[in-house]
Amino acid sequence: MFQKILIANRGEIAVRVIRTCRDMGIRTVALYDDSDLGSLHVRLADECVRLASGALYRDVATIVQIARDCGADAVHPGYGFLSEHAEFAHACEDAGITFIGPDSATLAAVRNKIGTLENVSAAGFAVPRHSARPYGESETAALMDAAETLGYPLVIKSYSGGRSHGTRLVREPEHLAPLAQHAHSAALTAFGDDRLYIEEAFLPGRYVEVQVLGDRHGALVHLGERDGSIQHNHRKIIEESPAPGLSDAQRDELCGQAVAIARLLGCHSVCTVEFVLDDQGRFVFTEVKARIQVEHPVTEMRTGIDLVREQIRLAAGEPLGRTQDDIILKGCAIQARINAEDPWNHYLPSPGRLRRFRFPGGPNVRVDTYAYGGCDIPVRYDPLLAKIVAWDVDRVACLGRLRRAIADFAISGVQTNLPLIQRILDDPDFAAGTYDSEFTRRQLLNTLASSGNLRDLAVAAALAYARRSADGNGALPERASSGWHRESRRLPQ
Amino acid sequence: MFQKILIANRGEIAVRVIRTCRDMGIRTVALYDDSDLGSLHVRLADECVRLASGALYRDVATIVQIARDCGADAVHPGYGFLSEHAEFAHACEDAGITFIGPDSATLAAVRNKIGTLENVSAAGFAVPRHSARPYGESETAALMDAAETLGYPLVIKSYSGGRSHGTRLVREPEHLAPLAQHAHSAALTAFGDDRLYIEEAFLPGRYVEVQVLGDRHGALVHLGERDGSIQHNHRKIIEESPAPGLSDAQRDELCGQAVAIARLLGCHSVCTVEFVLDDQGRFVFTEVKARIQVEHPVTEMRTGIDLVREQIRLAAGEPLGRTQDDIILKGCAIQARINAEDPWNHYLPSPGRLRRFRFPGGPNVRVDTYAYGGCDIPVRYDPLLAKIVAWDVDRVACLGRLRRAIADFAISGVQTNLPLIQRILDDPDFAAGTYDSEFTRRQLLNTLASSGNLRDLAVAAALAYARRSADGNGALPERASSGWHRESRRLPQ
Amino acid sequence: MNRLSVTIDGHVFTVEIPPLNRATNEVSMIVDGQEVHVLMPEVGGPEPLDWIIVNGRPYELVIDRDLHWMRARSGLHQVEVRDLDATVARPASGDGRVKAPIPGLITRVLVAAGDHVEAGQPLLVLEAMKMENEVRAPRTGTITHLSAAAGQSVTLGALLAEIE
Amino acid sequence: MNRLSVTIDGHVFTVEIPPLNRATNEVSMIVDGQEVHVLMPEVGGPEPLDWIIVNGRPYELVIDRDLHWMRARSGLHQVEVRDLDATVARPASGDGRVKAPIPGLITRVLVAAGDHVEAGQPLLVLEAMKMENEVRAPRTGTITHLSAAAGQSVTLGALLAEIE
Repeated sequence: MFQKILIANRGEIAVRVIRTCRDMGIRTVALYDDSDLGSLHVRLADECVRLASGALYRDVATIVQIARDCGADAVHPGYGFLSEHAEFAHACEDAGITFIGPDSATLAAVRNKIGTLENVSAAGFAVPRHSARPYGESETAALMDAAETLGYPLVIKSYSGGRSHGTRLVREPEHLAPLAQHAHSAALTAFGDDRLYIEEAFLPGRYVEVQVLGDRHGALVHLGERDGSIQHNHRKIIEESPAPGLSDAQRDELCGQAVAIARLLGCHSVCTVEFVLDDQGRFVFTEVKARIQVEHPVTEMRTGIDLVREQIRLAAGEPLGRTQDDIILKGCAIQARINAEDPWNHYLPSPGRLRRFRFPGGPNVRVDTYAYGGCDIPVRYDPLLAKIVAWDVDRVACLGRLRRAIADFAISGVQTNLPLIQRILDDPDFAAGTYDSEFTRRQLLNTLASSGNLRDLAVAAALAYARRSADGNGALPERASSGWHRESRRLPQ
Repeated sequence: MFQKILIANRGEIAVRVIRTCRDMGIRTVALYDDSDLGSLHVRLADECVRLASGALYRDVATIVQIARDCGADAVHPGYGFLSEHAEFAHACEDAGITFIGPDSATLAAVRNKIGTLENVSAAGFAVPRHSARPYGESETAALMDAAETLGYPLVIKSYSGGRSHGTRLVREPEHLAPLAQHAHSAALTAFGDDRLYIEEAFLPGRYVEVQVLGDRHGALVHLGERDGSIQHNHRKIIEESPAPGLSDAQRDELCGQAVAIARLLGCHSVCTVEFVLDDQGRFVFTEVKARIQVEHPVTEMRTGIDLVREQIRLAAGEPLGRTQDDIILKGCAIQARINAEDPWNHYLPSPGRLRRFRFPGGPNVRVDTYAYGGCDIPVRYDPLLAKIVAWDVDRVACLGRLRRAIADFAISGVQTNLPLIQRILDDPDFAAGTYDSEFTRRQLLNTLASSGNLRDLAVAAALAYARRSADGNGALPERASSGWHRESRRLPQ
Repeated sequence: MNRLSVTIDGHVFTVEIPPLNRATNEVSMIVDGQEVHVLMPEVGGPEPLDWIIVNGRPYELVIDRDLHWMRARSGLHQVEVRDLDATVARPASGDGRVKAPIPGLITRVLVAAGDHVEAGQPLLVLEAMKMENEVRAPRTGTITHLSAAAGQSVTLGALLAEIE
Repeated sequence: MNRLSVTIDGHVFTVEIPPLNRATNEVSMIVDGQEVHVLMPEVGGPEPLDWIIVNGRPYELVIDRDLHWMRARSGLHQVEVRDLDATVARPASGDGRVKAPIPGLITRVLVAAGDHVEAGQPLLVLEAMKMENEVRAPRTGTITHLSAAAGQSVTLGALLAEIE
């Protein structure tokens, strides 16, 4: 087993990985830049190294050099950043350091997203119709032509990098040009590659994915599916397992396809095979994510398997040591992503210093985060502040538990999307499990407060007003001081 | 199902119960006195009522009246306080309010501890030799005579109330009188009844107990055993399931005896049957705890069953709805009790204001607490601040995880026994699972720090010294200001 | 007693409240004619109003400093407080200054000084937390001042433009 | 440079440290002749020294205010710091005053003024957190002053007795 692992990431996933390393008795090395020195991953690691170059967590050469210098025998890339970066994996391999994930050749193959779609299609699985090649920012006309051929609605996706930054749904032709411009720019910011490709969109559809686990000796199992259809701007907000409403036959078909595709693509380690479920009940393969996912705790709660530990074990060459029959999928797990952002003000990010940060608790509630009371939420990185996951014997009980956990999560100092998540969880369609990818377009009502509660809140507001007046000169602070536009803070009905 | 439950308790167990009530959509009413108004149970409840009488959480008449006034249809007593108080259960029954636990007749029967021992013995189970009756503080001579007859070592136990306050182990005759005096006084403080009885002690022995679950219709199952042999002053510090080192045959025998005894005593709801395992491998029944236990999360982690939810369901008259075959005991769970006390200074309690209070996290780590950063730890109540529970597929992995979780739990502002727990978990006998009830008499070494770490800590100490000097007049604060005796703060080797 | 009109999610309440100071932690007030008893425990130092107990019902709260919203267990609520005894209305402070709503990097400026803009029209793009955020015009008018430039890092509240 | 002798769990280190002030958060020092680089990030306001990074190794710490122990991930460590440059040794402050180590209720007083007591002998019993705690004599001597009485509530640090 490894003696020391460098975690080439930050935020909650770096914390997550450090914890399992420590559970296993493996030493850890964290990276930081000046803006996230105060994050928990630095405090919890055995060693830490400052990143000073402009590319920071994306700087392949520097990070490989740090791994050499500190004597790490393996690197865990987390998600995002260099996690699916074939050249990084290759550089680690060259340096004699184990990259915890698939080998660089597999990464290079699945990074070619169009080639992957064609491979999978050739093997007889459904894939979305798609452009035959990617397009750079300067190729707008060619992109327009390809879109014309493909038809609408369609999805723009970044050619490099798996996370949502370059993804845009285009419902109407007139939106293509501006959305493509944004997507080019976002993909360049996130992945250093502005190229995009386009793909048939399925509306309404459901985003379902299957967790697979494979060793370097050919053994491969699945750990059930997850549903990630509740998204905003192509970022998942809620994920759950099992995907509600699937029949046993559908679930068997889905997981069987996933294992076959993973085998076809040579996936090992911890990978996810993603599908869209269209309104005809057909599973359409879209992508493989060859790394740990943000939503992996959902699967951990259902199976009792520590996916990061498996990933480390498998990277060390250990055999999977379990067959499909050993995997028991129990109960229901739902995860919500808590972002430091303001859903009522154009999802504006909300960096700043956390004041109160009190976790919900009780049985089968888990919180993953890099933050703690008093720490600074940096402006440079993505707004994912924490994940809350609840498990229970069935979906009704699990939803009750997650609702309570969300209501109990006390955060002040920065704005979060907790109130939005409350509204999603209280929506009748979400509760019934009959939602699809169009869910977040609807108006979400606040149904939690009774009129008696509203009266009590009026008392609180009056007191807050009176205390401010008692403190100062009787005037409210100038609105401009908070930096928000009052106009944009109107709450949706 | 109940609409509103009054929680007749405080601290972490009140929080625990409120959480499950909320998960189930049941409204909750919390109680508080002036010193624990800031505790989490008050913040999380739907309603709260101040206790003003001297008896506070033990005031039967006041609490029943509060339950009536707020329209509660059930009362959850937690552990300690009125949880095994037959008169309280009876008063609730009279008021038409469900007492969440066994009925008052069962409670009255098991509260008669000597009668219970005789019942169980008559049914053919091993029980410790014991005094035939309890003794009040004025009956010292009679107690001495009984002890002479019984022989040494022996255990003094309080006749009323189950928690450890009145319990004393007496190894030698000359210690009996002073220990009995302490025990009378502690029992009076804790339970309002100074009577004690004495019982044969088994040294070395192991304290093992079996969780049982029964409905009001005769169904009864066990949820496996727990080992609670690691104690200080008869308070458990570490609890785990399964009990290490038992053979399958022993485990079957233990759990079978527990179910038979629970049935014999008419236990329903959530109860625990306690045994001593003597050095001959014999299980000797000692007591039944007819309420939720501090260590119940250990069983919850292994079974996935929410014991508080079961308790509420069963109290509402619902059937158990599971047979012994439905109960799957998976992996290993270990709990540590974090107390606000100083193990290096005669276990002196450490009340005060919490500053930092950051939970450990990651998969399968759970923290139960009533505290949060900035809250006050009251001086009036017991020092249990938090419980940490870890689960994993086997004991080695679970211990690795718990060690890490304990090291990650950041608490400042009050003193805790976290460093003591670290030493216990690192002890080779604990790691091997070969400990017994004599474990805490040994010297525990600090084995965690390398000499490189000590050098770094010397740097930290130098800096702390220099910063103090830079701040003030160059002198250290006067030692007396902290209230500790330097002499008693010597660390054990 | 000070009389306030408090609107929560569109529901209007009239609150009569006695004079307060920081040390007050128990107070009786009148809401729509009914007496209400409030406890405001001080926990962990001089924080903003963080939780209160109203007639025995505890509420943990996050209240924004402009008093336009509050978060409770029941979610986010829209708030408006008006002093019924104030003889002079507070001046509407909705001026045309556009300030940086978050610290970040200006990646694009979409308007120039002298341009006419409509309320809600994007003025510039600010990158923060790996997302591009459009800063929009708070009102319709003419850009009289523009101090933002692409490539510039700005701090929270920095003046970016003015519209008149 | 100030020279300190620091003992951690019986291991002695000599530390040379430059002058500091509150604003210092990066410093080089010499430990047993070797240079060590230290970072002291300030997090969440002016807290006591809460974590430091020594040559790239981070430590979260709780350090008692008398500097007699510290808690790190590795557990509790005994600490002693001595200023090697100080010309006058700090007076041993081990006087015979017995103060309340915790707030609580005095349930029993076991000695009387004028009694001779041995170091470590129980003087009185203080009830707190549902436990009875014995307060013991810090030194051998005679009780010259006794202000504690059974039934009395005492605050942290209250003078209970003096031994000479």
